[in-house]
Amino acid sequence: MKRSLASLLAAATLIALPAAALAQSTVDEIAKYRQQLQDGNPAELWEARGEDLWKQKRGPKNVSLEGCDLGKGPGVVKGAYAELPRYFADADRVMDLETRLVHCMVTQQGFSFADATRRPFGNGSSRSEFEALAAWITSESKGVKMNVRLGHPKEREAYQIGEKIFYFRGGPHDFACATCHGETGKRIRLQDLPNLTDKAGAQLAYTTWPAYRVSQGEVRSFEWRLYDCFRQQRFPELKFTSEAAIALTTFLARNANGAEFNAPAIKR
Amino acid sequence: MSPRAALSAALLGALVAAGCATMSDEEASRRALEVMKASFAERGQAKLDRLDQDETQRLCSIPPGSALPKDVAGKLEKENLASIVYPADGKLLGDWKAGERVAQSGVGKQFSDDPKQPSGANCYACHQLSKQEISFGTIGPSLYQYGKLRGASAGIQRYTYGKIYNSNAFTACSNMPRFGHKGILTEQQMKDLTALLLDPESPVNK
Amino acid sequence: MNRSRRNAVKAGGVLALLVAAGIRPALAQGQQWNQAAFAGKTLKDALAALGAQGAATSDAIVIKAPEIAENGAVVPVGVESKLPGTQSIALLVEKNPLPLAASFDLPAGTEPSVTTRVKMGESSDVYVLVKADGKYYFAKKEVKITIGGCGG
Amino acid sequence: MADPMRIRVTEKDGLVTVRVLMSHEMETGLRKDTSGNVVPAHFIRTVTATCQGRVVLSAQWGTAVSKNPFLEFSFKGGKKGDKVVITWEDNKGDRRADEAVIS
Repeated sequence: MKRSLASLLAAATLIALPAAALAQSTVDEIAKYRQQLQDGNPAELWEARGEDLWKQKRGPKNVSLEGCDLGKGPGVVKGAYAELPRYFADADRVMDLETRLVHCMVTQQGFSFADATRRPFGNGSSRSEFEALAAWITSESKGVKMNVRLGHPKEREAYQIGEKIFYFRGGPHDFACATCHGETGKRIRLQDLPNLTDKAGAQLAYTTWPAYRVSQGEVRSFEWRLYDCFRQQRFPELKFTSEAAIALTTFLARNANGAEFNAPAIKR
Repeated sequence: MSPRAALSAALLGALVAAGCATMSDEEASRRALEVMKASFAERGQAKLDRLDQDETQRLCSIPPGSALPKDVAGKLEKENLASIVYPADGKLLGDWKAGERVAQSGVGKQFSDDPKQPSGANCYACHQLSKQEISFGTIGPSLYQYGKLRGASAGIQRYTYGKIYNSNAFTACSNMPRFGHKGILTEQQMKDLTALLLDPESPVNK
Repeated sequence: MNRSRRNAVKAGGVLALLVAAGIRPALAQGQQWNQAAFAGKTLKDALAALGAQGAATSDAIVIKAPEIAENGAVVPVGVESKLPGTQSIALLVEKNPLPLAASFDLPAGTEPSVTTRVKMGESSDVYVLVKADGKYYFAKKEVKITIGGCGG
Repeated sequence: MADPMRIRVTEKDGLVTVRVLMSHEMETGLRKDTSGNVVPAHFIRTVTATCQGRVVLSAQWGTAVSKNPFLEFSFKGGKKGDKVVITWEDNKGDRRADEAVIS
């Protein structure tokens, strides 16, 4: 049967589906949407830029980051992210990826801390080196099992502090990380909330960051994930490469141990 | 023991067994607060005093589902109940249409929000409320047909308004914000939400 | 994607590459863009500008799009036309401020099938317009856009 | 200068499938920045794909194509080792061309 477009437009009324049927199928349909996105992840554009940034001679000392030790020896990127955060003797502290990158930019490339940390997160044409570097470096841990060791006392201390921060309720809304991420099978609006106190939940969540967020058109790093969760928790602003960020990351990364790393991912 | 409590215990147990736990629980709490104070910066309306916990927040910084001792919970609920201020005019039902807008809005109190704009309650983030809105969360129970199931007696109105005002008055350590007690919503907004839940014409009760 | 074979063409190399590829720069630069159709504020205006007012419905056009999209900024849309002699495919989002999103001209030898991603401001019908053997046909599919996240 | 595209071209049973990711803001011209100023429209308007110099796809886009666009299509008549070139031009006259070899 063929009808003219004009007549069809004139009669354009939405056929309302029964609410109950819709509610049931909503979750399935969202799953299909997510599946359709998997085929082309714009994070690849960030990965390419990150690899170039890693290899480019930059900074006052005009050297590349290829001498940077991410924990597995200078210049070793493959699998490094799956073992972060970790204790670095040369800095005598526990560092996550972003903190380590800043350390290398300062000590090896000669940037000042202020210059190095000017743009932790990108926004459109104002782009972040960290999100590009994180996209590439993490992609080099794809398929590697998470293995955060906690062998050093400072690593164990970071884990314990991170756990306390996870349950810390504050701000006008009384929110803690655990408010949204402490129970299994919950959603906020239509977004599934991983239970980060549960092994499977922690593994699924941690191994799929960084991610290209289609809602923002940006690759977001793990520190961004924490930063923006705290914003929505109504907390003050989390400082980039701060001790709280590192401690919380240590807690979450360790809980994901054993799972294959699978990022950069693509998410809503 | 709940699975998550079991996991926490197992992780902690593993640390202790390996002779690894470096700090006592109290020391870890103290260090965590110290670390947080140094790790956050004031921005916009979000000042550092947001990290100063009141007693409810301090006692409730535990895994969700792990219960406080009964007497502690009872004391917390009593204190929170005493904080509820009911409207002076005695009217608890506002305009459900305005309530629906408040329930949909998730802004307010974030450092990225304009403090001059009213806050939302973001009810849909956690609760199902109506048939029409399919994008709802499940952190809290479904409130669909809330009024139809309960009626709108003076007692129900008072409980509903009170629950919005201070959820911890009825359930210690509830996940739900204390909208009145913490000054998130205005009295009128809370009346409008009460109407959204109880008015027979509201989509909640259709 | 194989990074080592990522043949980035640096500035200045573009023209040379185009010439090497056998494209006259003037042609590539001068590829037409249907200003009137893309500026059309309603579905009707856009279709008129495309010369497709009389398009008929066809079930030989398959639209692969989610029924519910988690975010309107990125809605994957795949189209496959089973109409013989398919020459072009256009995507239109009825309720967008500017409904025409994209159109594709398919030379002989190119499959009548494309996939891309479009923005949708709100829940809407997505129209696919196909030109086959000089005539226009269309199909449509409703896509619901949901509100997400916590900061609203 | 825009970032390079990511182009993946594979051939199977005589059918060549092209997948492209482009780095572009695709600004609608309707969005306001944080200070309330309208961000001017900036979007790719035309895309051309050639294989060994033969045009295999030409597209016209509006502002509704998503940021960092993704495009997939297939054609016949290409073989492994052939070069596929993708070119785009945006409304400000910026252009970018990248190539990939069919694998």
